[in-house]
Amino acid sequence: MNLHEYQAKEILHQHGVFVPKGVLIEKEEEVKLTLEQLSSSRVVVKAQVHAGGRGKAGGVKLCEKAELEQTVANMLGSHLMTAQTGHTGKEVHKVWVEEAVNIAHEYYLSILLDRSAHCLSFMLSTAGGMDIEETAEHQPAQIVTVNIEPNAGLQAWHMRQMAFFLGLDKVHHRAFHVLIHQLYQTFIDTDADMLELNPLVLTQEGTFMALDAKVSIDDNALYRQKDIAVMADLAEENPIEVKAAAYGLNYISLDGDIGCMVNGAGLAMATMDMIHLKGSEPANFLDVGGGVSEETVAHGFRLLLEQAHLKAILVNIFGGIVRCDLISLGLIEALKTHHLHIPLVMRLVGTHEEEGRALIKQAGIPVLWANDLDEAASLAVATYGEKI
Amino acid sequence: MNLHEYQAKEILHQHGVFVPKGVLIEKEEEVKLTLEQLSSSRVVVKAQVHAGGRGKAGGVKLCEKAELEQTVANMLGSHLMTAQTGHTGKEVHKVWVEEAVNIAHEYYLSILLDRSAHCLSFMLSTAGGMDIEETAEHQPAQIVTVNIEPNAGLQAWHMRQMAFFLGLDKVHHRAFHVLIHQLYQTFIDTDADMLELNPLVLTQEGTFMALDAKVSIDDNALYRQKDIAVMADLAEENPIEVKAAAYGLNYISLDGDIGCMVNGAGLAMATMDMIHLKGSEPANFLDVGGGVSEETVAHGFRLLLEQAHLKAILVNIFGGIVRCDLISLGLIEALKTHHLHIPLVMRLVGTHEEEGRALIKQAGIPVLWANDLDEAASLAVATYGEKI
Amino acid sequence: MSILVDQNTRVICQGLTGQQGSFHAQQMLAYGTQLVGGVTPGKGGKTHLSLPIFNTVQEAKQQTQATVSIIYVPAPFAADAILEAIGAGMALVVCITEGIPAQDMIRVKAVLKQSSTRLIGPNCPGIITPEACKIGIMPGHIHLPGRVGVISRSGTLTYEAVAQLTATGLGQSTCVGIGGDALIGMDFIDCLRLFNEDTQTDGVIMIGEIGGDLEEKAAEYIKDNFSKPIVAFIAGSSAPKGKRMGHAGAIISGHSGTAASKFEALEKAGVCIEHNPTLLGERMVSLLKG
Amino acid sequence: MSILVDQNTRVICQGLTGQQGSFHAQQMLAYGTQLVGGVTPGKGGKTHLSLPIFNTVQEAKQQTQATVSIIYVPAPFAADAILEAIGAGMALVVCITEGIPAQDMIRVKAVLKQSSTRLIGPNCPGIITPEACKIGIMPGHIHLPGRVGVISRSGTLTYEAVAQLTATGLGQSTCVGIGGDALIGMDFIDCLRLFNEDTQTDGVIMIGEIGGDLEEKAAEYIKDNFSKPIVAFIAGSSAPKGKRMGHAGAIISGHSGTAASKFEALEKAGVCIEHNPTLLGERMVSLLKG
Repeated sequence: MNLHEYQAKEILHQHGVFVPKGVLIEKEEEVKLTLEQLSSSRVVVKAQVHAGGRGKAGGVKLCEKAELEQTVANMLGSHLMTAQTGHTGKEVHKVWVEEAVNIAHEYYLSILLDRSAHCLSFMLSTAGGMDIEETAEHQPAQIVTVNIEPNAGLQAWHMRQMAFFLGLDKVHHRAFHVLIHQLYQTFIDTDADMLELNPLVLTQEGTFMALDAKVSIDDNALYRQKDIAVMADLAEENPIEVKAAAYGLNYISLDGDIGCMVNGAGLAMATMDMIHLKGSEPANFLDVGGGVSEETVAHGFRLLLEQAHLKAILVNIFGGIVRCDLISLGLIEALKTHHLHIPLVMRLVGTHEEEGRALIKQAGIPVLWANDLDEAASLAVATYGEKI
Repeated sequence: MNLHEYQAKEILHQHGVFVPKGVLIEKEEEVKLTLEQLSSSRVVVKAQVHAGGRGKAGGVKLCEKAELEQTVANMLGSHLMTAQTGHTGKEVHKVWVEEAVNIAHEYYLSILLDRSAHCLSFMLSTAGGMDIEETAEHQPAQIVTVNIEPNAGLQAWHMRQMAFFLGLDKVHHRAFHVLIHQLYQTFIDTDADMLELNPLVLTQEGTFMALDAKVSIDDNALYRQKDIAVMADLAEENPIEVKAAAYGLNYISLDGDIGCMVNGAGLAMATMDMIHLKGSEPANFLDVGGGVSEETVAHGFRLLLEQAHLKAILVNIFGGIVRCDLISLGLIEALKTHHLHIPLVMRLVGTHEEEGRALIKQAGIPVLWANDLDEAASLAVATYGEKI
Repeated sequence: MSILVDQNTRVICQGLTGQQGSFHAQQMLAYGTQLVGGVTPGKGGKTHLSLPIFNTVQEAKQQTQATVSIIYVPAPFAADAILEAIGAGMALVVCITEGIPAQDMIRVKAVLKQSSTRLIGPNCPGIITPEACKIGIMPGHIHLPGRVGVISRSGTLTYEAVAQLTATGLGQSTCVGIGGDALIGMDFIDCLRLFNEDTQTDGVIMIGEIGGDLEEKAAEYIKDNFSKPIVAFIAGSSAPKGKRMGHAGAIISGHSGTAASKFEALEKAGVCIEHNPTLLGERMVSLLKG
Repeated sequence: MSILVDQNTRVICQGLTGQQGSFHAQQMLAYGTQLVGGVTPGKGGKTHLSLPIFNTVQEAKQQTQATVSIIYVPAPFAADAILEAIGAGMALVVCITEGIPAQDMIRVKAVLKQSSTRLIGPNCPGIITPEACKIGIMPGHIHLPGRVGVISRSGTLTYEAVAQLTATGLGQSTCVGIGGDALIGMDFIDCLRLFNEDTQTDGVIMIGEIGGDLEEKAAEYIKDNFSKPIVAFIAGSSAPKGKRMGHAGAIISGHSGTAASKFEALEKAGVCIEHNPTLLGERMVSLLKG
């Protein structure tokens, strides 16, 4: 689960990390109040959207206080287009206004879960404010990674390793150690799976400060992170995905136009891959999961049928725990309220396969049957766009 | 460093562990005030001395409140003789008076540093109040040990393992888990190397309570346990050992009457062993250490010379970092104020050996020279008791 | 022969009395697995599905001489259940549970590395040696005893490969679902080592997916150490960056963990890669013929 | 041949610029040890005793190609120094420091077990291969190149044994002081394994002391695995129960850790035990003659 910058900064602040003083604005009228709360002469206005590359896209503006009203007015309600948002962009519903700080040095710092080393890993770079992937490609010597063995946790030497790498002056070592401790504790306490400060700055006054902050939380741990779970900003999520999640479906929107319904994440990906291999593109990833009910399946079908741009639907079920007849019943249920206007290809094998097919034939649904995934994908691509 | 029961209970209480309400009494006059503070009709009076087997020796008395004054009067100033105190016993300077509790079950619980498994280890027994070594010998099935891997720390399953072993009723599991957590945290937070509750009781009201508590702290960690370090009760320690420690000497009093001064703990033990092998017994262990000064050596000699019961002194120095001449100078210094009235055997080899011998000969000190440890021990035992 | 489990393997189940545990335990018993007891704290002394229930894994192990434990415990308690099984010295632990927090698994891995226990999963279908021992949630009837090993990060996609191997008559020696999480127990290399030494296994089907570098590491291992034919498929060629595709571990982070890089690494290591997941069985047939 | 260190061993020193570090580094250099650098955080770039100083062990290792680090860092910071050396991948770490808190050492041991680093100490005199490499605080001049290995928990008592071996002309292959703390790195078994394979070592003198069960475990190992003659002495036969005899690890707890039980275990394992520590050299002479 991704957090907004202002939420991440609030959490960091609670853990003692210094962040610039700021105010969240959702309506233009709130600007006046903001001016009183911030004491610097210049302020930074930052669009609160879940998308990287915000700065380049115009989502971060430095301005004089006098210009704040206009700057906020321009940003609120605008659509930010970054490499990650696609053509439609993301509408800005909230902006974060914070005091500008006097930067002496900029650094990059992140904490990640290292899957390969099975531990937390700090990554730091002297190229603050730069995209870390670019730094890694062009200036790898500017990056250091320090793994924190879970057996002993964060130690003083880890922090020295980082401090000396960044070339910090000795007078700043103590403050840096405190910061690293706080960030590590934040990561652990919040069940984060990513924490990135880009840039982390050393101010001219000698304080380390998180100038930008990105935090994402391990979805599997949200059950024990209730304070954070409620911070989820559904307005930032894809509305179909939000709806699907509410039904207990694992759904991800993609750019293509062949809708998919599959059981199992691996099989769902393989189904997408096959559609791609046959020359078309999937509209979504949809794993109905193992413990699915007839009603949930019906919801899944409705979600697909409500998307006008779809040109075909491919159902690929390898029934194990999931019974094929249950999938059929879900489809029949969905078609009570929704119209099937595009080709529907079904591959239905495994537990209660016969019953599943019989139910659909009985209901007179014009399904295109396939014996295996290859055939199913071929059929879907071949009938693509036909009206039925 | 050993803590008194009342100190251990105070620390446990700070960590949330339930302990009976109690008051420390150092003077008989304080009994009146105590009566007001304790609400139970019966109280327990416990001598606060550093010695095991206190109960058997009469150091723990249950009495009615009406009898408290007399019980305290009898105990304060008395000498407790247990298996660990030797013939002289230990004088009781303080007693701890606490409310008697209604015991439903008694258990044994301790946490130790397991040297072999390199981790903390819980030991529990259903035979509460019994000496654990006896239980281990006669009823080993009543004991369980649970090692806590440092990689993951205390886990729920460790606590279940203990709770089911003790046969706890399910309604008490939660309280037990809380207790175990608190004890574990106490052990970690205080750098303890031993924590023993014998007995740990479950009261009739359903509360787990530390009825007795013994805690000892890792001496090496006292530098970071300043709050605890000041709890040291020097009156409980052997006065010669206290004096030696103040001089930076590692000294332990033993039952024999040949005084020893050696450099290195292993060599000091070996010297004791050789005295024993030759048919006599050492009066002490004394390691002067590697960074010793002339003044410290002099203090060491004075400590030995002040003990009237000594029958001989054996000095065994294998000079490496420690220079032999420094030992000689220390001896000369000591003899300026103290009289050498018993045989002094010296084995002095290694760095500046010649200078060391010369100094002593020059000073005219009647030293019996030995070439090796075997000869030194033989000489000491042979001349034992001679007046010089 | 087979790897890890056979008809003599004695198994206990942590979470036997739960709904999931009960259902799959019945399936395992019906398949012939020697499931000999269950662990549910607080229900020790009772029986369930005619099996004795114990309060702790240690007790269950002592009383039943089981060497394997399968875990159907809800995610918040699953890491603790794995640690308990490791602490009791089980030789093999199979954890089906999905949704264990990553930081819990970091602890589990740290303890696991210092133990002699093997862990399969979590978030996996389990392990099966056809007609000998099924420890997991896979549909038993699609399997056929045979001479091809299967290692997979995905559940249903494994069944897909298994069905093909059964249809072609090759069958399976042992199938291991290593799980879809970012932090798992046994990985491809651990399983390949065992298949390399298993005289009943002639070839291996390997099913990877996007995310992490297990497949790339396996390729390194295969290049120098593995002597039998492998057919490999990687799911997620068409998946976008930065999106978690169902499995906690199936995510392309930045430039790393793409299907393309995994296919490439495996191909370089001499593995027969296949982009069409319906052809895995056929490819294995031709490899073994050649 | 020798074990662990020889004339080609490159050594760095953590805490070189401290008083202890400086003094013993000079002694080591005088003995001919290839001490090639030091680590003192914040003094990187300077030199001391004509040696380059680095801020971190990693940097020192990269710049000097050292494989061994010796640590003279005060107790409150010593565990961290050991962990840094392990993290940098040093092959061998020798920690002289006395007084490291036990809970710090528990952490060190947990990390150590998952690394390929070997640790000698803490609270030990170090390791020496006579006339080749001295890494520690032992007086170098008492040693003589030869064919007997020495392993000891005690410092000065080792010198006692060394002097006897030198006097008898047997000399020493390598002497390892494993340290007097309760939690140490390499133990008797780890050293015996190496001596067993060292063609220059004909026999071993083993010096134990009260406390713990390292000697008993060594006896178990020796019984089945060690083929060369061993003479063993255990210090503390006359020590009382429950008193710490100088070393943090030298304490008899309850009935365990007595000198008697250690002597007994070693004797049962076929070791030549000797109660008189002045006779260790002579006993070795007669064993090697026989």
